[in-house]
Amino acid sequence: MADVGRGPLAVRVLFFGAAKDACGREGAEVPWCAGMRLGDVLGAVAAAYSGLGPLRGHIRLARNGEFASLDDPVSAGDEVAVIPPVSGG
Amino acid sequence: MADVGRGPLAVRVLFFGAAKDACGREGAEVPWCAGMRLGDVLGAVAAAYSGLGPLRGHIRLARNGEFASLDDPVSAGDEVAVIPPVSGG
Amino acid sequence: MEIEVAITEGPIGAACACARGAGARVEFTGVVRGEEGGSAISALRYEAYRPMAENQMRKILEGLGREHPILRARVIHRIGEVPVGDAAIHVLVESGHRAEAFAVAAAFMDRLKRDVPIWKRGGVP
Amino acid sequence: MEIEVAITEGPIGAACACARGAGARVEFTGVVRGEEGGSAISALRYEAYRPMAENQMRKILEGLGREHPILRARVIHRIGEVPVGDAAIHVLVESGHRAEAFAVAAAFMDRLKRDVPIWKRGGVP
Repeated sequence: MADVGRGPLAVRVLFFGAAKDACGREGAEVPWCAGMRLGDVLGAVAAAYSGLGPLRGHIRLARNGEFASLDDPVSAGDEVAVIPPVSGG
Repeated sequence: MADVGRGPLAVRVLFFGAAKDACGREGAEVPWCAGMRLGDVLGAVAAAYSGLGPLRGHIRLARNGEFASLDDPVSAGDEVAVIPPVSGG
Repeated sequence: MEIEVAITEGPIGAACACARGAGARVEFTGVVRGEEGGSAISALRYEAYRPMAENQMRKILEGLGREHPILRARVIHRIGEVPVGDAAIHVLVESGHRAEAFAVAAAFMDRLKRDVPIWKRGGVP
Repeated sequence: MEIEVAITEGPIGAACACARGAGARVEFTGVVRGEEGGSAISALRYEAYRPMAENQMRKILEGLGREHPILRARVIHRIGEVPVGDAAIHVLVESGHRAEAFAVAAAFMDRLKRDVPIWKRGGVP
């Protein structure tokens, strides 16, 4: 998947914390298509990385560095972060 | 009053904050007598230093470094502190 | 529990270098403890989604600053390997009076632990 | 309001020298402000009933330590003339987790302002 859709018509996905462990990688690219929403991006990475399954109920997504909801639209070139429960401090 | 009752059969009274200003001094001695209570000590200094009058409702007393009530007994040699509202910190 | 109290006529540490008008400074330091999940560790690893984490911390402080009249807030979070006994985070809040500084420092930590993309990533044995 | 946030891979200040097991340190600094009762001042004078004040501070900390599991508490109050910008009081509380350290530091200050015989005795112009 990392090699699919590279270029401007892709969405860059970053995995952190337990999501990084579950996927075994720091990020991936998902091909962008018109009308795409954040939930579609999550669906695409969850299909590619089944380890994300158990985390799905605990994950939040960020779009370009801001928390966003699954219904929010995604543009080509956006950076989407998969954010499991945080534990800083 | 500072010279009355000096010696073991006296109670040492210390004035702080606004009470020191009101009395114009840092302390006084009050003659001790059997059965004396803290309220009697306050009565004696208030009679001698009329400036204490307006403060009386706001004063707490300490006996030998601990807050005490007007009904508490006083022994000869005790140190009684007249403590107006505090303002540390 | 260890208690020390003192009254002194000399300076307490260095002068504060506080914000103008500050009468209160509250600092919080989060320190790495010698165990994690029941095992002894020598250090704890932290990871951040760095630009978003800094942005979130700033937004949280801006929001708290709208609710409470504070003068200054500064937060430093360390990432990578943080040895036991070292600070993982330091929060400093200054305000005219103490209630706001306490409220903002404590609320910031609550928000950080919910909404700032920084993760403990396991202990180093 | 001044806000600074940073994420760093290097140490934050010096190592904590905290009590064993401490994961949280809260510090409060009370700083002399440049005015008192509406007039500009250069310093504020404090006076204490010293032995009782130290004793009261200790008793308050002991009482709070019975309510909250803290590891260490240290209080220093300055008296005499304290210049503007200098600390009049510094309170440090360490505990395993942050809630107790915040609670004890804030509660100590509330109690100090009610029950510790120390007085502001006017500003120095």
